[in-house]
Amino acid sequence: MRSFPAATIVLLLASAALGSCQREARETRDAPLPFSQQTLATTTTVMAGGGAAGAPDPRVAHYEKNAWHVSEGQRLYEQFNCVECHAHGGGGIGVPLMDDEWIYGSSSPQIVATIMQGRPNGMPSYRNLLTEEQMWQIAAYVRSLSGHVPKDVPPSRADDLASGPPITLQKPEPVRNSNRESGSR
Amino acid sequence: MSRVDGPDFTGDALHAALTETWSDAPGLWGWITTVDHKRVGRRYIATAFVFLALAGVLALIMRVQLARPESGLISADRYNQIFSMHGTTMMFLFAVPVMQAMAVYLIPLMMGTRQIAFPRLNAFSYWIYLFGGVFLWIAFVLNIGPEAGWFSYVPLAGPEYSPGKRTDVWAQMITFTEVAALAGAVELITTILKQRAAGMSLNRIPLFAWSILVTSFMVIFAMPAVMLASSFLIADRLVGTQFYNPAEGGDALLWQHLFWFFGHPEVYIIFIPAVGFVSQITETFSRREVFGYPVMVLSAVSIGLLAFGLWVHHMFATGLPRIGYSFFTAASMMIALPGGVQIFCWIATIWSGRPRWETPLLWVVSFIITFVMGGLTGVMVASVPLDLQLHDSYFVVAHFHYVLIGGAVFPLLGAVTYWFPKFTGRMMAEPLGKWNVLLSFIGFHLTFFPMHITGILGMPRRVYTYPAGMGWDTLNLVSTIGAFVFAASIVLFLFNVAISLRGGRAAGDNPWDAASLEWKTSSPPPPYNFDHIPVVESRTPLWDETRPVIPGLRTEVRELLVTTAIDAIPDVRDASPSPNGWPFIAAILLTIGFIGSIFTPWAVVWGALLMAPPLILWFWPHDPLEVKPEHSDE
Amino acid sequence: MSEARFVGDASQLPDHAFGSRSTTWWGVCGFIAIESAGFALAFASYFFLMAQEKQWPASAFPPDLMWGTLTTLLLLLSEIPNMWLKRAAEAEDLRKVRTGLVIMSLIVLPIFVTRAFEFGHLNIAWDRSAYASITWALLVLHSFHLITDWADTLVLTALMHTRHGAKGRRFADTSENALYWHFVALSWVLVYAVAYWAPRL
Amino acid sequence: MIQSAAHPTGAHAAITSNLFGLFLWVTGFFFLLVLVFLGWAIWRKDRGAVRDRALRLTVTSWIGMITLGLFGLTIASYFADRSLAFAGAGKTPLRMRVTAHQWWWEVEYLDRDQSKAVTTANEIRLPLGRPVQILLASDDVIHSLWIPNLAGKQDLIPGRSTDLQLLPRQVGHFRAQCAEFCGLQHAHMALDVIVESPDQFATWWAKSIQPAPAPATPEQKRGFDLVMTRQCAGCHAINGTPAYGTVGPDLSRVAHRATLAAGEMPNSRAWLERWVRDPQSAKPGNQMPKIPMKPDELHAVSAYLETLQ
Repeated sequence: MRSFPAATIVLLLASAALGSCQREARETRDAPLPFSQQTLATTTTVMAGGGAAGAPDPRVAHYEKNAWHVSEGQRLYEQFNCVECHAHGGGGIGVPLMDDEWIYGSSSPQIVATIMQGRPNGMPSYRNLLTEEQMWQIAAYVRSLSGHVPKDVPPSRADDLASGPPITLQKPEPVRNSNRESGSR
Repeated sequence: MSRVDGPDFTGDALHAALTETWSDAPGLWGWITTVDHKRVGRRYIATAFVFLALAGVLALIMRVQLARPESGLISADRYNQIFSMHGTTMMFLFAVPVMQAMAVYLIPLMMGTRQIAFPRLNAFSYWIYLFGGVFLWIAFVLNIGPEAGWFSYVPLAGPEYSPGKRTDVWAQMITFTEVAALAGAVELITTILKQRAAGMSLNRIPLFAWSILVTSFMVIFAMPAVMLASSFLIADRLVGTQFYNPAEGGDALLWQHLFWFFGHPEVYIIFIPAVGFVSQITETFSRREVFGYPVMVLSAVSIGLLAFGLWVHHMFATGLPRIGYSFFTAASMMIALPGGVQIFCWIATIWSGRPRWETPLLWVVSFIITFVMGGLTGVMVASVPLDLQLHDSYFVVAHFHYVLIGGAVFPLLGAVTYWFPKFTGRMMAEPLGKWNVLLSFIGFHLTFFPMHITGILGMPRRVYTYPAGMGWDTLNLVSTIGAFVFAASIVLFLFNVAISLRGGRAAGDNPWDAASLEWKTSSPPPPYNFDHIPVVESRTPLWDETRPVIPGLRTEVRELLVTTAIDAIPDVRDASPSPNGWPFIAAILLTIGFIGSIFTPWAVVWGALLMAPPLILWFWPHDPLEVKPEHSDE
Repeated sequence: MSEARFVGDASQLPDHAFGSRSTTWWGVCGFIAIESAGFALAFASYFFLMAQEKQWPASAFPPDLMWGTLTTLLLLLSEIPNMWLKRAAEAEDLRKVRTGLVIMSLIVLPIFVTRAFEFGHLNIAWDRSAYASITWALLVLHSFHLITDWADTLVLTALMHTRHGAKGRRFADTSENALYWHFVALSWVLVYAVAYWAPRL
Repeated sequence: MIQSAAHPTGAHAAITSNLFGLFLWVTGFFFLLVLVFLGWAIWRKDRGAVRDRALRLTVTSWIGMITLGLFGLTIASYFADRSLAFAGAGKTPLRMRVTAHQWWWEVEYLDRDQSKAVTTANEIRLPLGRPVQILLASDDVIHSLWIPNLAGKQDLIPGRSTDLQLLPRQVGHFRAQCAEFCGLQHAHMALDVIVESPDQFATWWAKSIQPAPAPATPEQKRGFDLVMTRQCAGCHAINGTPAYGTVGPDLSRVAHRATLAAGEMPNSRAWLERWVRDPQSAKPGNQMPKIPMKPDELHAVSAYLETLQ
C-alpha cells in the first residue's frame, strides 16, 4: 500500500526532472550537436513555400525547449535589430513573425536558413554576423512569438516597449501555406 | 451530563475526562488531523531545523568553493542557485518559521490556556509551510532552484533576464511561507490578547509573549509587502504585466521599496522573538524578575515601529536624493538605542541576580557579545557615507550574520536547551551543552570575523569565485575553516538533542525553577495543558506563595477561557475546534493551485474551485455534542 | 494539585459574545489588517509609479466612470441590508438573520455584473503599461475580496438555514461576516477613488 | 593592483576612511563598556540585596550615553556626507559615461566635440587631481560600480540615471568590480582603473581618437579580414574600420588594455587566443559565442588584435 504512492511520486518527479532539465539547463558551452551549413542548406530553398520538409531535426527540440536559448534568442533579436523590420513579431518593413503565414517555412531549420542565407526583398544574410548557434537561438525565439514552443519555456515579454500579447499567453497559430515543416508539433 | 472542573472534580478523574476530550485519534490519522498546538509546534520546530541543516550544508559548499581563489569546484550557475537557496531557506524557511514555531508551542502554555486560537488554521499553516519548503527544495534538486538571490532584484529576476521557471518557484515559495506566517501571526495575537489566564493583565505577561505580540503585528504589516511584490513579479513573468519594466513606466526600484519594506522589518521579526527567549532565560537563571520590564516592553515596541522606517537603508547606493541621507542615517541609527537598552537590562538582571551558570545562560552571554558586535557594525552601515563603501561587500555579510546568528540563532539554541525538558520531559546532556556553546562561539567568530576585513579589502558579496592576489585568500581560508568548526557545533547540538531524547535525565514539571506558567504543568504537558485554568497575580506566578486556579470549564467538550484584552478578566467560555483532516487536504489542494499558477494564470480559477469544498467542510460544524442543551447542570 | 486554591467560577460565563469579546472577531480583524496593509501598499505602488511619469496615464484614456460608479453605488447600497443584518445577528433574531443573509448573497450578483463591465471599460489591457498593470491589479485585488466574502456569505446562509443556525456562536459568525463586508465595501470606495479619479487629477 | 577601501587614493575614499576610523573608536568604546559590565555581572563576588534604584540611575545614564554617541556619529556622518558632495567642487570635472552590460563595462569619455569622444571598455583612465563625474547607466539589469580605492559605490539602474564623483589623489593601477549581483558572471565583472599624470592621460586620449592602425604584415592582414568577415565585427567596433558592432566591447585599443574579459585575465597574446578560442569555458554564460576557427586563423586574428595598441 505504501509503495503505490511512492512509485507514483518517483514517476512524477522523474518526468518533472526530465522536463525541467531540458528547460532549465544553461547551455553555455558548445552545443552538443554537430552543426554544418551543408545539412542546413538542404532543408529549405529560397523558393516561396519553403520546399520539402527534411527529417526531424534533433536540434529543434534542443533549442526550442530550452529557456536559456530562447531567452538568448530574444536578446539577440534586440541586439541585431530584427526589431527594425519585424517589430516584436508584428512586422512592419518586414513580414510579421507571429501570424500564421510563413513564406519560407516556419520550422526552426527553415528560419535558421532564412537568417543565414537572407531572402529576396530585404532580408539580409547574417552569415557574417551571427554564429549558427545564435541563429538557432533566434529561430527558437521567433517560433515562440507564434506560440510554437512549449508554454513554460519563453519569457512573457522583454524589458522593452509593450508589443503584442505576452508570449506566454500566445495561442499556437496554425501554420498556413502548404508547407508542413519538420520541427513543429 | 455536562461536568465542569472544580473542587469536586479534580485529580485523576479530571485528568481522565480531559484526556478523553482533548486527545487526538491514534496512529497516522491522528497525526494528520491533529490540531494540538504542541504537536503542531513540535513538528514546526523540527521541520525548521531540518531546513536549517539543509541551508547550512549549502553554506559549507559555498565556503569550500571560496576557500581558495579561482576555485572551479562548482559552476557559476550552481553557485548562484546555492547562495540564493541558502538565503531563501534561512530567511523564509528557517528563521521566521522557527520563531513562530516556538511561539505556537509555548505561547498557549505561557498564557495558561488549553489551546491556541484557531487551531485548525494553525495546522493548515504548518502544512502550507511544509509543502512550500518541500516544493522549493524539490525544485532545487531538479535544477529549478532560484538563482537571483533571496532578494530577487528586478530586472534580473524579471522575464527577460531569468529564463525558465526558477524565479517563479522562488516567488511562489514566498506565497506559501507568507500565508503560513500571516495565519500564525493572527493566531498568536488572538491567543495572547484573548486567551490569557485570569488576572494576567497586559503588564504581567511574560516578556516572550510581548515579543511575540510585537512580532506578530510586524508580520501583519510587513509580509503583505513581499506578497504584493512577488505577485507583481509572477504577473510580470507569466502574463506580461509591466510593473517592473522601465520602458513602459514600471520601475525597478518599486521592487526594492516593496521588498525592503518587508525585508527590513523581517530582520526584527527574527530578532525580537529571540529577545523574548533571552528575557525568559535571563530571568530564570538570574533568579529574579528581568530588570526594567516596562523599558523592555517599550524597547520591543519601539523596535517594532522603527523597523518600518528603515527600509531605505538597504538602498543607499541607488542614488536617492542627497537631501534625505542625513535623515535616513539618523533613523537607521536610532534603532540602536532600544537595542542598547535591552542589552543593558539583561546584564543588569544578571548583575543584580544570583545567576546559575547553566547552558541556556551561557548561550545568552554568547548572544550578548556577538549581537553587540553585530549591532555596532549595524551603526556603521547605517551611516550613508560608510555604507556606500561597505554595502554589498563581505563586511555586510559579516554584519548580518552577527546579527542573525548571534542575535537569533544563539538565543534559539539556548531556548531549545531551556525548554527541551518541557517539550520532551527530559533534560539535555551536560556538560556537552557547555562545550557546545564554546565550540559554536569559536567557530562562529572564526568564520565571520575575518569577513569584516575581506569586505573592507574590497571583496564584493555573491561572487562565485575571486582572483588570487587580492589579499583575500588567507581570510577566506580562515572563514572556511571556521565554518566547519561552527557546523560541527550545530551537529553536536543535534547529536545532543538525539541522545537526550532517548536517554536524557527526567525533568519533572519545573526543572529550572522558572516563574512562567508553562512550567506549571507536567513535562511534556498533557493534551489539555492545564487541568484547571491558572489565575495569575504577578509577573512571576510560579514564584508566588499560592497558585490559584479558576474552575468551571466543561470537560466533555473542548472549551477555553476567554478573558478581556487588557485586564484578563474572565469573560466568555469559547469552544475550541476538534481535530480535523480538512486543513491538510486544503493545504494539498492549495499547493497544487499555487504550483499550477506558475504555469498558467487559469490555475488561480481552478485552484479556488478546488479549495472551496475542503474549506466549507473545514468550517462546517459537525460536533454532535454542540446540539445538546447547554448548561445542563443549571 | 490538591492544594489548588479555587478562585471564582467560569461556568457561569456566556458561551459566545459579540465584537471584541469574541476571539473570531480578533481573527477577522487580523485578516482585515493584513488585507488593509495589502491595499495600502498597492495604493503606495500606484502613486509611486504615478510619480515616475510625466503624464498619467501615459497614452491611454482614464477608465470610463459609469460602471465603476455603479459598482460603488451598489456596494454602498448593500451596506443598508448589511447593517440591518449585523444588528439582527447581534439581537440573535434567527428569522431576520436568515432573510438578511439571503439578501446579502443575492445583492452581490449585480455587483459581479458591473465589475465585469468595469474591466471592459478600463480602456487599456493589463500588459500595455505599468499604469495598466497597477490599475488592473487594484481591481483584481478587490474582486478577490468580493468573491471570497460572497462565498463565505453563501456558506453561512446555508448554515443558518440548518439546525446549526440556532446556535449563539453562529450569530457571532454572522456579525463578523457583516463586519468583513464593511471592509469590502469601504476598501472599494478607496480603490474607486484611486483607480478612477487619480488618472483624472 | 589593489581593490581596497582600506587604502584610499581618492578624496572621497579618504573622507570615508577617516569617518570609518571615528566610528571604529566610538563603537569600540561602547563595546568595551558592554564587555566590562558583562564581565562584572558574571564575576561579581558580593551579591547582596537587589539594588534596582542604582540600576535605574545607571540605565538612564546609559540611555544618555547611547543617545549622545549616536548623535555624534550622525553629525559626523552628516559632515562627511557634505564633504563628499563638495569634494572636487570648483574645477571643471572630466565627464564620462559608464554603461554596464552583463558582464562588462562600456566606458565613454564625453566631449562637446563629438569627434573627440572616446569609447573604450573595462578600463577607466583618469588624470591625477582632476575631479571626474561619471554618468551611470545600465543596458540590462542593475549593476553597481565600486572603485573602493577612490570612492563608495553607486548603482547603475536601467531606466534611471545616477552618477558618481571621483577625485583621484594618487597615481596607480586599481581594480574595481561590480558590487550588485547581476547574474551568472557577476564575479567576473571587474574593470581596471588607471590614474596617471595629466600629460600621460592627454597622450592616451589623443591616441584614442585616431583610427586603428592598418594591418602591416600578411598575417595581420589575414587576421583583419577574418575579424571583418567572421562574426567578430557583428558585435565589436574598431575605430576606422568597417567593424562597428555595439553589442560587445569596443576593440579599438584592445591590446593596450591591462586585462581581458572584464578583468578576468591578463592581456597577453596567449590569453587572448585562449579567450577567443573558447570564451564559454573561461566565462560561462557571457555573450561572446564560440566561433569555430582553425589554429592558424586564430593566430592571425590574435596577431591583428595585438596591433590595436
